[in-house]
Amino acid sequence: MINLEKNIEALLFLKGESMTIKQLSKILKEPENNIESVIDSLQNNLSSRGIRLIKKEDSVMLTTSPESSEFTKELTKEEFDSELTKASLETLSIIAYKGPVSRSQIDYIRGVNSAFTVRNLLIRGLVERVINPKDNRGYFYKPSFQLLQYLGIQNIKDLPEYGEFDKKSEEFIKNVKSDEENINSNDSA
Amino acid sequence: MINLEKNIEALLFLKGESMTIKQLSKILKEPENNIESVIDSLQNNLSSRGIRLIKKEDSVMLTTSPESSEFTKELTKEEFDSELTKASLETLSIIAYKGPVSRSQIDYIRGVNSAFTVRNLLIRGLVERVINPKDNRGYFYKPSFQLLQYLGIQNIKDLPEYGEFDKKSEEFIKNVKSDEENINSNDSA
Amino acid sequence: MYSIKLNQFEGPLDLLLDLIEKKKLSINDLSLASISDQYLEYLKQLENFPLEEVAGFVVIASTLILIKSKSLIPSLELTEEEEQSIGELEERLRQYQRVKELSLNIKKSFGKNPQFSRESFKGMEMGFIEPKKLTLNFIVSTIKEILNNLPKIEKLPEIAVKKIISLEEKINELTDRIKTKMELSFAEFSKSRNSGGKELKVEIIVSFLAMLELVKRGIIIVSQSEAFDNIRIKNKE
Repeated sequence: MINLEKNIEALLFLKGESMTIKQLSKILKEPENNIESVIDSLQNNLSSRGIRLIKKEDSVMLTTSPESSEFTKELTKEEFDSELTKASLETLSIIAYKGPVSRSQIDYIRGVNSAFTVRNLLIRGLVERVINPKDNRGYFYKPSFQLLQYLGIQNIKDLPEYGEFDKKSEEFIKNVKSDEENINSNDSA
Repeated sequence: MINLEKNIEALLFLKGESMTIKQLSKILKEPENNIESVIDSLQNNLSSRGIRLIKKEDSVMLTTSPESSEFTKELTKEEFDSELTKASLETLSIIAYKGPVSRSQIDYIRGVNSAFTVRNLLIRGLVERVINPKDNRGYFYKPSFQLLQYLGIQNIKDLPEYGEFDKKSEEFIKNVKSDEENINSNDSA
Repeated sequence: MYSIKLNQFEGPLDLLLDLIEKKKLSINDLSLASISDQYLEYLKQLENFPLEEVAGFVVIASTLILIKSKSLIPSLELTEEEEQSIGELEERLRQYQRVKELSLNIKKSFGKNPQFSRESFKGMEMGFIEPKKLTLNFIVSTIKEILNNLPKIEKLPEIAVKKIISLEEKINELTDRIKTKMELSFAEFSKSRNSGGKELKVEIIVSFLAMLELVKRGIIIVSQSEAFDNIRIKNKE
């Protein structure tokens, strides 16, 4: 497999959604007709695999093969029928109490990385993400309207321990960050 | 490519995160040892493509290939932090080459308290912790999928010089005195 | 003269290893004896270090003093435990050196050519999936649990303090033993005046006492936490 084909496969895998020939051409710095011919080759190479390339006009994307649908459906069902894990419950509670809150704040409070957990809550529609107004590369997470309705919460601030949690978690995040800065300045010495 | 291999590829593509052999076995209704051997074949088949299969203990996951990183880096919205302080690098190396290890073992090797550094690596998702089976107040730390992803390797054994910590020191560290273990019970990381 | 920058080191092992490597020495009792003065010199700057770090530095200082005393006064007999602590220090240094070598592999590839994962169930719009068995009470109790589990500021592990207390005893005992040996050695020395060793031995005493002073400083820091007032050392001179 030539490099260009590998790179296209990698980009489509990561993107998940469809990409146009033009977008690919721009990222890969290759003329569009090269991209197009390599896409035909990739489509061909994938035709007997679990991942397929589908093409519609000048857009392409990767999907699972239709022959595997029995199992992909089963996986989807299992994923979403299951109860929330302890990690999800913790993350959801933090977002409910502190939202809008950034991923790194959630990570600090939990002490572990929450990337997958937050993603899981997003697809379940329990939380939603909004662009951080101060930094448009980052996101903030907040409870979805449906979640609040489902739990019967009128106003987050009326929740028990609301003030306590807000105060302590803020203090904690502040401390961790200043420790971190100290350590970093020592390390660069 | 046999059907089982295609189906595994499709499931891993959809799931995005890692899956255990056990989960795959359950959904695909195939014995675990069949799954395992097909996974080896899939890892092999993908080794020259834009998508890779990475493996950690009994879990597997699909990722983009390291060779495509010039372009995938551009596409990803993930915060990508490749900075490591001296303390982080040392601690991460101990966990990568010797994990699973306890906090007291890390402290003993480094000669300093590593609570803060370990916590920081956990938050960044570069290491993960599991309950120490012999002592459920303590934790063991080990490499995460995220670490393999950052290093661009498919198995932790692909690290240069992996497993070359000589046996003698291996035992030496295991025999860390019991008072060192007591420090660990103060570990709140 | 090799100069040391404060706060440059992660800990006592890091400092020791650096001193050894700068002199291109291998790890053994001879090289440890030869860098012990520089190590103790560094300890003088430790006053502003967090208590727990001081403990670590001082504990290793005691082993270095043993090594140096033994190298200067070969007739000084070490207990089995002392021999062990010397062997252990050498082994720890080798371990640590190995970790540093291996860490270069990590440093070289970390973040250079990363492999990215796909977002889970990317592109699937599920809408709102009712979270089974989830109630408001559940969320409130989870928040309480999280609050309780926020890491407290780390207290000085008792074990480190215990080590300093036993260190104090050990130093006192060692002082007595060395003083006896010293007298003996001086007696021997006076018989062979032209050996050129006199200055060296005076230096031993001076550096040993200077070192004791440093150790005391470590202990004095400990005694500031009220529970340990009773271990404050009185001047024995």
